[in-house]
Order: sequence, then C-alpha cells, then structure tokens
Amino acid sequence: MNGFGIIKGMIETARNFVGSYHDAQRLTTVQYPEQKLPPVENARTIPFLVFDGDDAMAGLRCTACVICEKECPPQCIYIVKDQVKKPDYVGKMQMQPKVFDIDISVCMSCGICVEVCPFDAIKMDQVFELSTGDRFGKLLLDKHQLAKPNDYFVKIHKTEASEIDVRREEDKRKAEAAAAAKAAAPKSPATPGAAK
Amino acid sequence: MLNEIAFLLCAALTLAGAVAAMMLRNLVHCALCAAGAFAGLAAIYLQLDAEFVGFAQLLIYVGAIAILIVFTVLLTRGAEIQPGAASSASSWWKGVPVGALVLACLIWSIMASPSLVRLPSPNVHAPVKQIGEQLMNQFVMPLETIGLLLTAALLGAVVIGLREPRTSEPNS
Amino acid sequence: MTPSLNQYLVLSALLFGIGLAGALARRNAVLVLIGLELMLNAANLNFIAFWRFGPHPEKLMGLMFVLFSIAIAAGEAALGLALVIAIYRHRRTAQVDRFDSLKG
Amino acid sequence: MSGLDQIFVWIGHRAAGWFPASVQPLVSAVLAIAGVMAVFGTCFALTTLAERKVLGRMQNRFGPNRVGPYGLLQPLADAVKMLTKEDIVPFSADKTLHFLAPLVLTVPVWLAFAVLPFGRNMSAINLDAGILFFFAVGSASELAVFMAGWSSQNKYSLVGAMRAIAQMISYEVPLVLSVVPVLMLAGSLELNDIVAAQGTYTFGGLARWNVFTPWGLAGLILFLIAATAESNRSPFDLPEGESEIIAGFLTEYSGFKYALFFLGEYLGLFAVTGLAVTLFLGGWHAPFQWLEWVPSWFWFAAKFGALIFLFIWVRATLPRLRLDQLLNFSWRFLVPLSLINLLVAAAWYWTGAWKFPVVAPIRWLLCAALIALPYHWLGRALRGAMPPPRKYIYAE
Amino acid sequence: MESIIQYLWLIPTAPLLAAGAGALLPRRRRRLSAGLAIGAISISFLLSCAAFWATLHSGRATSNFRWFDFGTTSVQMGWVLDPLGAIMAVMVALVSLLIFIYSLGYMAKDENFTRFFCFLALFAAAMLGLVIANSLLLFFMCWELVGLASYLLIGFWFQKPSAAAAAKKAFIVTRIGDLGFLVGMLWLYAKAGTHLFYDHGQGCLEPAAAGGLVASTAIALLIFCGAVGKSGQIPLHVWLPDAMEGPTPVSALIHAATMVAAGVFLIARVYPLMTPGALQVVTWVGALTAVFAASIAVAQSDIKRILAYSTVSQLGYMMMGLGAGGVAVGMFHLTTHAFFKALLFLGAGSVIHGCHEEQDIRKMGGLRLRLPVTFATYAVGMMALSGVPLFFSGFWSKDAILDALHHWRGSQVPFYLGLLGAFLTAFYMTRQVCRVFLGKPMTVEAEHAHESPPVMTVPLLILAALAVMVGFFGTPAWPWFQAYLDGGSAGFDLSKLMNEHQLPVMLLSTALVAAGIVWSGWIYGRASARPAREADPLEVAQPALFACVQKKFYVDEFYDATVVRLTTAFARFCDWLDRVVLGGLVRAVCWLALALARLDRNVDKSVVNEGFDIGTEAVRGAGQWVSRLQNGQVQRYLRVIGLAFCGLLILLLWGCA
Repeated sequence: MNGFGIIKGMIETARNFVGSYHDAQRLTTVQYPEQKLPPVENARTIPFLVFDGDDAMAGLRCTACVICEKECPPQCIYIVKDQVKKPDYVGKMQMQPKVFDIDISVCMSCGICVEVCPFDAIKMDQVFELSTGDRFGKLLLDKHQLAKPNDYFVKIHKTEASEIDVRREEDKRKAEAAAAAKAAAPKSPATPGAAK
Repeated sequence: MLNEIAFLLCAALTLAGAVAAMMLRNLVHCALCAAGAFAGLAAIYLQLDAEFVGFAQLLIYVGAIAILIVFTVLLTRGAEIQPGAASSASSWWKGVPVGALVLACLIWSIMASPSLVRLPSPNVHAPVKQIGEQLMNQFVMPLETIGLLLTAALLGAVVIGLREPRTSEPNS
Repeated sequence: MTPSLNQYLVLSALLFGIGLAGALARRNAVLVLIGLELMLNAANLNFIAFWRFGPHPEKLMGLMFVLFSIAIAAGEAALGLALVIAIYRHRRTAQVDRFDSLKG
Repeated sequence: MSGLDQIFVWIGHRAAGWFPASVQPLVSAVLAIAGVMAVFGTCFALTTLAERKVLGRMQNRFGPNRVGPYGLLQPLADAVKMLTKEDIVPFSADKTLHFLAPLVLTVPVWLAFAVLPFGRNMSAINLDAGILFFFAVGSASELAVFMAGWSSQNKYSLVGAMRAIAQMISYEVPLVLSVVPVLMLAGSLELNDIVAAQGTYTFGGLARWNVFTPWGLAGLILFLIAATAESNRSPFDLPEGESEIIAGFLTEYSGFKYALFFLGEYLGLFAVTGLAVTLFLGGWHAPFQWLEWVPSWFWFAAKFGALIFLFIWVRATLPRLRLDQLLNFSWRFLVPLSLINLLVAAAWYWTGAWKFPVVAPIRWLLCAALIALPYHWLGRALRGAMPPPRKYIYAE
Repeated sequence: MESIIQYLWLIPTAPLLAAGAGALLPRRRRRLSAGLAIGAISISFLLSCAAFWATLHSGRATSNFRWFDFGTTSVQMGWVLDPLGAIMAVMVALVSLLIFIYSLGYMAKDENFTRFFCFLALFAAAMLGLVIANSLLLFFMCWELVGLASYLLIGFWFQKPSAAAAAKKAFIVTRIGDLGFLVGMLWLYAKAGTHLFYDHGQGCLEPAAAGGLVASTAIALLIFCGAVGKSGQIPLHVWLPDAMEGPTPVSALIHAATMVAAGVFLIARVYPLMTPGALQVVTWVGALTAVFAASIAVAQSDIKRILAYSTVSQLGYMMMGLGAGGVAVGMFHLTTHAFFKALLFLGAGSVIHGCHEEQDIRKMGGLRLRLPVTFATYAVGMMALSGVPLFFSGFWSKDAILDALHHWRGSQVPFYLGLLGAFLTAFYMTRQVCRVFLGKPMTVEAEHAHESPPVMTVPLLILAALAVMVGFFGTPAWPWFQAYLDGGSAGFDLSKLMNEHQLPVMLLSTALVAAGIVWSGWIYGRASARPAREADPLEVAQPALFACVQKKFYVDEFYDATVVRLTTAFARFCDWLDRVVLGGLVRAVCWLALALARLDRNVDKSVVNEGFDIGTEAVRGAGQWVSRLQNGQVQRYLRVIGLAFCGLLILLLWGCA
C-alpha cells in the first residue's frame, strides 16, 4: 500500500524524539566545554619539543640539526643554532637551538618533522584548544611554549614513547658501558668528553 | 472624501503601472508593472463593492497571468535581448497617435453623453451566495461553456507548448 | 464625496488608450499581449462601473460578465503565451513585426 | 465560560473605548493588526527555536541549549545576528526589485491572517469571500519569489526561483481543490460560517469536524501535502535545496532582507496551518462537548501547534524529492485525487439523505472506499510512471 | 409461457454476442473465444429447454413488433414459440453445444481457433434465430446468415483450393434455390400482405390468410426451391458432398445435423401453405433423392463423403415424410437423424483425427481395437442410421416414414424407393464400418492410430445415448412426439405396434435392413482382409455401373456440360456483342467527339483564352495590389481597427448630435 513507507519513517523519527528524552544512550552529543571525550592515542595536532629531566631548556633533545626546518612543507619552523653546546643523554656534546619557533597558523599537522627527526626530539601534540584573540602574537610559539616533558609524551602517546624510552635506556647503558670500558682502558687524550 | 482619495490612489497606481508596463525597456519590469496595474484594478473593484470580482482579479491576474507572462519572457529570452532602440523609436509615432486618437474619441464620447453623471445607488452589495446561485441557475450554460473553453484552452496551450519531436523539423 | 461614474469611465478609457498604444508601439509579442490584457481590463472596469452605477445592481449582470471575462482572459493569456513560445522556438524571435508568414 | 473565552475581545473593546467614537473603528483595526502581528511574530520566533529543538531530538541531538535556559533566548540571538549583519546587494543585481522582493513576500502574507478566526468572535474582518481573499493575497508570493530570484542575477537564484514557481503553481491547484469540498458542504466561503458548520456534536459529544468524514480526512491530507509544498518546506524544499543550489532564490540575500524572507515563509506556513485548522479541524471548537469550557482560542492554538509539530516532524523524516518526482506527484496524483475527492464529497452529501439503520458506518465506509481505491490505483500508476530506482554498481 | 416468450430473443442473441466478441478478440485469446462461444450456447440451450418446458403445457405464443414503416404499410417482425420451434431449438442448441465442446479437441492445433469459434457462434445464432422466427422475412434473413456461416466454415481452410472452391460452390448452388425462395416470399407478401406466420389470426399461415390464397401451389413450390437448395435435394444436391472440405465438426453441425435440416424445417414451418400438389412434388423429389444419394454412397471411398451422401439421402427421407405423412413424421426423422448423424460425423472426425487426417476408408481398417470408444459409438450411430430394429431411433423414425408412404394415396412408387433406400443405407453403412473398423490395418497410419481425448469422446458418448433414446419418444406404441407436435396427448398402447397396418411394413424394412447388413458384411468382411490397392468387390463385379455410381452419376459433369457450358457460351456471346457491336458504336462516337474537340480546341486557344488571359491578368494585378494590405503585421491590422473604431465613433456621435 502506498504511503506506508512514510508512516514507518515517521514512527522511527517519533521514536527518536521520545527516546532522546528518557534514554540518554541515544544522545551521542557531548556537552563540550563541560564534558570532553578522552583523547585517542593516535590523535595528532601540532608538534612539540620533548625534553628530559626537570629543566626544560637543559633537557631539550633538539640538537638544532635543522632537518625539520628544511623538510617542513609549509615552512613553519624557524631555528637559530646556539653557539654553546651541551651534552646529550649519552653524554655526547651536541648543538642546541637558540631559537625554535613554530607558526601554528601555518603548520598543517603533517608530521613530517617528526618522521625526519633523528633524535626523537620533536613529536606531535594532542592539544586542540588553540584559539586566541591575538592572531599575530599568540600563534607563533617559541621553544619555551613548545617544550614539554617526556612524561607528557609518555602520557599522550604511551606506546611510542615507551618504545623510545627503552631504546634510549639501551643506548645510555651501552654508552655507559663503553665509557666504563674506556675508563678501564689507558687514558686517551683524544676524548674531551671523558676528560670532563 | 476618503473614497475620492482612495480612488485617486488606486487609479494612479493602475495608470502608473500600465504606463510603465508599456514603456519600460526591461521586459521583466514591464511584466511586474503590469501585475501592479492589475492589482490596482483589483483595488478599484473592491472600492466598487465588487469583492468577489476583485479577489478573482487578484487571484487570476496577479497570481496566474502575471506569472505566465514572466515565464514567457524568460523562455523567449526577452529579458536578455533588448529590442533595438531604433526600431522601437520608429514605431512610437505609429502606435501612440492611434492610441491617443482612440482615447480622445472615448473621452469625448464620455463627456458628450449627458446621462452618465450619476452617483452610485446606496447599499449595494453582491453576496457570494447570490453570485453562486446566479451562476448555478441563470448563468449555468455560460458557466459550463466556460469550463469547456478553459479545458480546450488548457489542452491547446499544452499541445502548442509541447516540444515537437525532432524528426518533424524540416531543416537543421 | 464619492467618485462618479464618469471618473471610472475616464480611467477605463485611459487604461484602454495606454493598452492600445502599447500594443501598437511595442514590438515584443509578450508586450503586445500585456497591452491586450490592459485593454481587456479596461473593458472589465467599464462593466463593473456600469453595474455599480446602473439602475439594477441587484441583478449582478455586469459582475457576471466580468467573471466570465476574467475566466476567458486566463485562457486567452495561456494560449497566447503558448503561441509566443511556440513561434519563438521556430523563429528564434518574439518580435511581432517578424511574424509575417501569412502576408498576402 | 465567556469571561476567559472573550478576554481578548473584551480587552480590545475597552481599549478602543478610550478613544473618541469617530476613530474607534480605526483603533480597533489597529489593535487587531497589532495583536496578530505580535502573536504571530512571537510564534515565528518560537517556531524557529522549536523547529531546531525538535529536529535535534528527532536526530538524537540536543538542539540549541546555550543561549538562555534551555536555549530559549536563541531566537533573540539570531535576531540580533541577522539585524546586525552587513546587507549585501550584488553589483549586477536589479537593485529595485532586489529591495522590493522581501516586502512583496511578507506584506500580503500578513494580510492573509485577516480572515482567520482565532477564537469565538476573534477574526479581524468577516469577509464574505474569505477563502478567496486568502488565496488571492497568497498568490502574490509567487511574484515575490520570482522577483528575488531574477533580480539577484545569479544562476542559482534564478534556478531556485523557477523551481519555486513551478512548484507553487503545481501545488496551488491541489491546495485549492482540496478546499473546495469543505466549501461545498458548508455552503459558504466565509471562514466563520465554515467553523460554525463544524460546531455541532454527535455520538454523545464528539465534534462534527470535517476531518472525521472520509472526504475531510483525504482533504486534510491533500491540503497538508500541498501546503508543505506551497511553503517550500521539506520534503518539498527544492527551491532552497542547500545541497543543490546553495540557497535558491535566497542566495544573494543577507541580513535584514534574509530575515524578512524567513519571516515571510514561516508566516505563510502559519497562515495555511491556520486555514487547515479552520477548514478541517473544526477551527476553535472543542473536540468534545464536555471540553467546551476551555477557551476557544486555546483550542485553536492547540490544533495550530499540533499541525506545526506535524510539519516539523515530516521535515525531520522525509528526504527531498527530485524535480520530476515533485511535478509528477502533483499532476498525476494530487490533482486527480483531489478531483475525485470532490466527487466523494458530493457522494457524502447525497448519501446524507439515506434513512435506514446503521447508515452512518455504511456511508462512511462507502465514501472511504470511493477515495481509497483511486488512491491505490493512482499511487500504483504514479510508481509505474517514475523511472526505476537507480542501480548502484559499486556500492552495496 | 408468457414470461419465456419475452426472453425468447435471448436464445439467438447470446451466441450472436459471443460471435461479435469473438470477432474482436486477437488470435491468441483462444480460450476466451471458445469459452465465450460455449458459454453462450449453453445459455441458449438452457433457455431453449425452458422454452421447451413451457410448450409442454400450452400451445403457441408469439411476440411481434413493428420493424419499420414505409408508406402506409409496416414491416413486422417477431418470434414464435410453438412445439415445432421448441423441439428444433433444443435439438440445435444441444447438438451445437456438444459439437462446440468436441471442437475444442478437434481444432486444438489449428491456429485460427478463435475465428473458428466466432464462426460457429455466428452459425448457432443464425440457426436459432431461424428456429424462433415468426416472420418469413426474419426467417429468410437468418436463412441467409446460416448460408453465410456455412460458406465461411466450408472455406475455413481457404488455403486449400478445393475448400475455397467447395465454399463457393455451396454458396452459389444454394443461392439458386434461395432465388426461388425469395420470389415465393415476395409473391406470398403480395398475396397475403404479411410475412408473419402467426399474428392472432392474421398471419400468413393461419386459416384466415392461408385459406384464401390464390396460386398457392406455385408459391409453395417456389419456397420448396429454397428447401431443395438448402437441404441438398435433387437437383441441387451437388454442393453438399463437396462441403465436406470444411472441418469435421462443421460437417457434423452444419452439413448433417442442423443447417441442412433447415430446408426440412422450412417446409414443416410453412406446412399450412403446402397444397396437395406441392406435397406430391415434395414426396417425389424426396424419394428420388433418397435412392439416388444412397446409391452413390455405396461406391464412395471418402469416409466423410459417404456420410454426406447418406445425409442427402436421409434428407430425402425427411422430405418424403413431410410430403406423405405430415409435419410430425418428417420432424421426427429430422430429430433422430440430427443426433445419429452428428454422432457419425463426430465419430468420423475422431477416426480422421486418430489416423492423422486420413479420410480414405480403404487405407484404414482394424481401428476397432485402437479406437474402442469411437468404434462403439460409431457402431451405435451406424445401426441407428441403418434402422436396426427396436433399440435404435433411426428404425422408429424411418418406419414412421415408410408407414406413411405405404398409406399414401398418391403412388406406391415412393414407398418402394424408400425400401430400396433403406436397403442401400444398411449396405453402405456396413461397408463403411467393415472397411474402417474391422479387418487389419491397411496403412502405417491406421496402425498407429490413437484414441481421441475425452473432450472429443464424451460428446460422442452423449450423442450415442441420445441416438438410442430419442427413438422411444416416437414409437407407434407411444407416439409422444407426434402428439406433442400436433398438440394432442399420447397414450401408451403396445398393441398398436402389432396391428396389421404397422407390422408388415416394419417386418419388411427389418428384413431389407438385415439383408443389406448381411450382404455387405459378407462382401466387405472378407474384403477388408485384402490390401487397399485392390479394387472394390463391387467394382470387380460390375465395373461400368460402379464407375458410374462412383462418379455420382455424372451429375457434376452433366452440369458442367449443360448449365455451365451454356452460361459460358452465353457469356462469350455477350462479350462479343459488347466488343464488336457496342464497342464499334462507342468508337465511332469517340472519333466524332475527338474531331469536334480538335475544332473546339483551336477556337478556345485563339479566341477564348486570349480574352480570359487579359481578364485574369487584370484581376490578378488588382488582387496583388489589394493583398499588399494584408502584410502580416498584426499591429498594422490593429491600427486599422483602431482608426476604424474612431471613425465609427465619430460618425455615431455626429449622428446623435
């Protein structure tokens, strides 16, 4: 019979209408500012800089190699190398950035910087409430704003971070073992790090 | 006095609409102005206590005929191709004098007839019921004929307006 | 003071004159049709006016005439415009002075 | 009973009484106009909100709930936004018509409310040819839509306007034809008479509304379908189909003019809804005799609200039609069916003279069959005329 | 009675409507067409039975109406219900119904099945209309319609040249008789002033009119001409055997049971007009036909042709019965004959159908075992036709005729001819049965013959039962049939069977029949064992006589040599006349006219044309000038109208002022 399909459809919508008032399961909407969905591990927004330890500037893993700056498609990373070097986690002396800015109004969240970074120093963040009233000043993030502890990294991307941590522990142990071996061996003047 | 003013207003609307409809360049404007003239006439009918006719005028002229005209204008691309200014200018002197002559004759005849200065009879109204009864009794044959005529016109318009089958076109 | 019959008649005559002038002067078939409609309306106004000011308004004669006239005008407009469209399809123009295939 | 029932009438009389007698008619007219505009203006505001809320709920969402308690002040916010927006007129637009179109749409729609009886003794004017007046002023909206679409000089606008006119012309026929049986049976074009004709009770207090007769039921359904199309609402919202032609004839409108169009469309919807209530649902009469004590305007408002809810409900349910489906549906289904409904009404009238036991159900069933069978056949024929459903090769 | 007469017209109308509907049906709607025809004839049958029931209690009822007027006279039509018509209607409707059903099976493979049933229904309608007609005019119309249906059905397989020729022959030969009928009818109208049979004492058959007729013997003989044509009496019998080219159900229905009986029925119907002189002619013609056709049948080898000649012979018996014994005797034989001859034809059809369209009896044989039902029913039919005593209807009806002839005051020759015919009938029927059913199969087809489907055999069984039973309604002991037709009542009196008038005739005919059967059985019972190619035993014995008989006494050849050749010669003469004499005259006139025309042309060219040229040029010029006014510009026309309006207005106003 003609028209029954319409009636069936209308019964369905009526069921939704009534049901949405007494059956909270039906309502898929989240009342955002008050409620938030738990973030998904693979979510990615903009990059941030990982540091180890408590002092952000001291523990920055970045070695200012500028690979990311060169690879970034929209050219939103700006790096100036510092003249002063600092030792990295295995005790090797590395360069460090004097300036590390990311213009997040330009960044397109492609994650190429993360992929090319050989030091696991730059990773993707999950923050999304980035809006601001000052579009010229507040959207250019400097290294202080970008630097976030490794714990945070572990918190948001658990799998990836723990894997990296294990590898770095391994490296560290190897380096210590090497250092110990070197310490046990006759002193060589050619190792300035060891001299320290 | 109030009646006079209302009449003058309606008459002005009607005449302005009519003149604009006949003089404007853009055909769509012409059609819309003609609709305005029709609406003004409807108001005059209302003022003359012919409610039913007034509403019918509004419904048919503004609601149907004006739309039809507009459609035709669009379908014949009248709104895009402007008629050549020269041809219309040359035709003004052919058309307007005749119109003016007819108008003069009519007004002369109106003025010349003495029995026409007359005031309306009071309290006339045409109830819909009476119109309906007349239509069903005295005027039933014309009514049926009109029905037949409109059906024929409808069919005719559809047939004329139908796109012809491609094979019947002799050239092209 | 209410307007008298003469005023309506003059209005009707003016409308008729405008319609006639337009129908004669304009070249576009649609405008010619509009002019005809205006003339028809002028006639309708005459009927209504004579009905209203006539000696037997209760007989509704003029009113009826106008009703039928409006109905016929609707049919006439539909048919006329359909003709214009049909001619336009063949001749690619809606100028009446180009429609002279039936000349002697 | 009469106190509460006639309260608005009473207020009007008292207010007019403060003025000198010579201007009293004018004052009472102004008061009536103001009342109608105020009530239906508010109604418009509330309906925009209600529509969004109900639509949301029907789609398992919340709908607006941020501005004010339960989002009640949302219309206000919308109004502020609309009125403060920049009024953009396209460079190549026909400025005059572009400006006039919203006015031509809105003003006649207000006029249509003049003849609707909102309650006992509550209609602005008692016109002898009320229905004719209603449809006559309603016919201007087609011109307005055309003006809007054409003057914008935008192809989407023009396409939208053309669709709108084709749709309005096609559905005006069944709209008017579905009203005719009511006029036939009531024997009057005056809305108050039509309401009065439905004012008696039968079967121990059940109202004699037109909708309780076979032709009335069919007429109401036909009327509502045609009214949905006339007011360009979903599923007949082709003229404004966002996914197809941006916003149809409204594409080039913004700000206040856009709001006016919106207002005009909603008011048009209210007007036909009010007419449906008046013609088929007994106007301001109570459904049962023992409910007569409830004020008449309340009944009108309740029925009005129910029908508005129905419109929103339909909008939430049905997808948009295609243009060929739309026109076929009108000319091949609604128009013949409403013509047949005329005959059914005539049959109902003649069978009214039957005198034998249990005549009422027999008469009802007979007339219902007279309309149900054509409904079935026409539906089948319509389905046969439609192109077959599209076969998707890669989907499924 | 009064009620049934009001609806009597439905009897022919039902099949007529079915025929009309069938004519409009597309060819593939086979079932619908057959269903319509069978349903319609069933309705007719039921109505006929009702009518028959009504006639059992009362006599005659008529319903007349005025068809049209010319001048002061009016042509009246109507229908009549009396025992004669009722019994005929029941018989026609019943036989038709059975044959329609039979045709379902027989024609199942034919691609023009739909058309066939349309024609059958048309025939039934015409025949039933004829039966109930109360006006000689209406009777004649139906008579012609019947002829038309017969023509259509004989030529049903018009692709066969022989069928087409047979159809034409049937149509033309019967037309000869109909011419006499028509003349008789007109003469009757001139004398009696009416064509109505019964009209409250005013009809042409009622004593008031019929008694005072002058020249009524001539009228009767002219009408008898029609009957001769339709019923295949000498000398117009030649079409009937040829008509066997049609489908077998058609032969059964039309050329055995019903239509050919229409001639007999006609005589029965107008019996009051038949003067003693006319009746003598009827009897003699019948007697000659009976013997003549029976003797031809002896030497035929086509199964249907034998039956056709048998039919002619039996029709002769009916005529004899009518002439010598009156309506009841003839009609009784008509009725019984209808059933058993239909049975025989349908049985023959079943045989033909079973033997894959083989019609030559010499190529059959031994079908007794392969077509048991057909054989049983055919045997019943054969015995009924031969007049085997006591149990078969043919015996009683034939006996009544012979009895009537025996007591006829005119002459005893017809009686002896009738006895000879009875002997011959028994002889050729036994020959046929022996050839077809007994002995051994002569050909492969006969060996592989198969029984027909039930839709064909069931009608056979019903007809067989009827062929036996109908006879008991007209025995001398209980002459119910005769009493019914004459309007009296019949008592059962076995002693009448034994009185001295009846018994000798009965015994004589029984003896002759027995002789015929035994002799034939003796000859052909043995012969049927021999191969088909061998000559017939009779041919061996009397070759010249047999050849003569086999060639149907050379009647067709005689007609060819006399009538046809004469006609041809006359036509040649007319042709010559036309060509030489009239043609020469025409040519002379033609030459004269040509000469005149040449003269005229010169005058025309030089004198008249020049003048006209000048005149037309002037007119054309003027027209061209005027036509410039109509330049196709509508606005110009409108302008002219406007100006004219102004002019008129001014004229009017000045006139007023």
